Amino acid sequence: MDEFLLSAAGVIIATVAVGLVRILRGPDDVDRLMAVQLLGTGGIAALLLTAYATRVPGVDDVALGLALLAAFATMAFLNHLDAGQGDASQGGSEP
Amino acid sequence: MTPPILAGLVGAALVGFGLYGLICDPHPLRKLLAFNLVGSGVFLVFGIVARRGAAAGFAFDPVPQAMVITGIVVAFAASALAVALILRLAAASGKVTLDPRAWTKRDDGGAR
Amino acid sequence: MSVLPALDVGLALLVVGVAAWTIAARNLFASVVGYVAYGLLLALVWVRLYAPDVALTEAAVGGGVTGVLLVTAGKRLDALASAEVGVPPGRALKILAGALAALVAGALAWVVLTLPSPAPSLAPAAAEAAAGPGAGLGNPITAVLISYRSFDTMLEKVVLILAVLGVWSVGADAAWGAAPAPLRKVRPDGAMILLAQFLAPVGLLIGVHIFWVGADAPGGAFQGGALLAAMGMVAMMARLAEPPRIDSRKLRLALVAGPAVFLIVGVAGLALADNLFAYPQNFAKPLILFIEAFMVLSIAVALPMLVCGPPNGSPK
Amino acid sequence: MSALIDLFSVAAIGAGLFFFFAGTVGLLRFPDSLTRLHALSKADNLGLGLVVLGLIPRAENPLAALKLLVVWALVLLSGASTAQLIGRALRRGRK
Repeated sequence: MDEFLLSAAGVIIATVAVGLVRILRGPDDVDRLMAVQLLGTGGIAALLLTAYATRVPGVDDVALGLALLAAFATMAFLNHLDAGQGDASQGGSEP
Repeated sequence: MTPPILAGLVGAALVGFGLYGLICDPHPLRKLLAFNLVGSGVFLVFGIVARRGAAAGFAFDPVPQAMVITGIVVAFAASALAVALILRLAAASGKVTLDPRAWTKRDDGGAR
Repeated sequence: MSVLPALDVGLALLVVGVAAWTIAARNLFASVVGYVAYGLLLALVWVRLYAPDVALTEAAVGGGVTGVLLVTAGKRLDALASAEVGVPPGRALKILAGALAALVAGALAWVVLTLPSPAPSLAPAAAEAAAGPGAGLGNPITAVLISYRSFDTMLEKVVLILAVLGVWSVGADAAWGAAPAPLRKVRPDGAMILLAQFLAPVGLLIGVHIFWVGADAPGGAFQGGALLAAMGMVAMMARLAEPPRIDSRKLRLALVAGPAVFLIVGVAGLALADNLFAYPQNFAKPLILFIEAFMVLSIAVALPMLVCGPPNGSPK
Repeated sequence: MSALIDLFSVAAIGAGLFFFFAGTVGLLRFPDSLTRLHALSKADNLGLGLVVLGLIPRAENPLAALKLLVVWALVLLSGASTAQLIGRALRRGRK
């Protein structure tokens, strides 16, 4: 059963890693954000699966922390995008 | 290859990438980011020392791990200070660069 | 042959790949997005190294808060100066830098591959500190931080305060005493306010929980404090809270509380337990939790103040 | 009993894997950012949700099971709110 959990973690990491191609390709910053968001969720899932398979203690608290922070960076990035729009409306250059 | 050795090699690679970015990227904030990459690479190498030092019933040596934790926080504090200095420099010089030649060009004739 | 090695190798390649991307990305924003992803992956690597404590700190401080610091700084930089950036170095310098980087990385890899075996370890000493007289801490890392290497930890808190002072001191003279600029200029959307209203209280609970279990399980003052700091920043990003004025007495007290309490208890150890930073028997564990509580406060206040930057605007 | 739990875990986690896979495919193959956002939220909500569901019977104690649920709830909240914010940012042309 542990083998199954680990394989599942591996599959999730692999698919999400392929999703990271969106960071490379963009084309917009929002698309990059989405790829990171997916990585965050997939990372939590893989973390939980690996933790239950290898029985490293205390990992559920790490998962809690990661889940709390899932939206943290995205909020800052969205702030950045909104501010960028504000600048553009004042005649600033497109980034 | 054991997981600790693998992680150590990753740490070495991170230090390499970070060092290259630190030297070659002209943007000061990205230099800072590259420097953080170097830092996390060093932490990772430290981390494998901790993992290999498993003894006394622990799966790791707690001393290096504890030092990595303080290290991460100190590295962040240093980054924040660097950010403040970079922003002040940009406000004073009007340029986003650490290259002193760019400032002197602008300050031509300006009284010091 | 299990699937675990394959998982490790895949994770390692992914970390290195994302790190390379943050260096190669075209603009700052893309590179910071990559850095946040990198911090998250690194947290997974730390879990594989049996270091959940480090994983939590790395995810909160390394990925999250540093990412927010850099994005906020990038935004402020755009507002300050023209987009003009210094020229990238020529091909010769790039090749030279690449060679140097490869050399350093190679040397480090060689060191990693030739580490002595059996590895030296301070684990027995830490175990002794954890089980020491009256301590009975189940988490050896907390024991190392507060007891075995207590002086380091205390000074590390002082470094945090010095960094805050450093950041404040680069502000304009006229602004001294005022509050730093808010983390967001535009009024936030309803969804962001709702998110922060839910996230911040739950995060407060989880942060305190992680500090509290830190005596016996993974967690502790650093991890709890970092999570609380992140939640404070969530509230600031949704404009539910504003950065405080830097001449606020409460703010300054909260900043120095951690190292001050640590130092006082440490010096008291001279009289009560006949050594600097020694804790009296039978009383060590509550004392350690007491010190840690103030450390959590200092960390939770210092990290957001570091991100907020120097005072901005006019003092009253 | 144990075999039944294993079967349940395999089914739930397998379904979770499917949603992560589908989300990644959507993130890579869908034509524009809004549709990609749609794919992302499926992976976020259902992918992690099913993995958590599959792990709950394996939790050592009720507190660990509760933590799993809280992890999922936090990711749900973050995912839903950021999807809303990203969507609005897209509609206003901030990308």
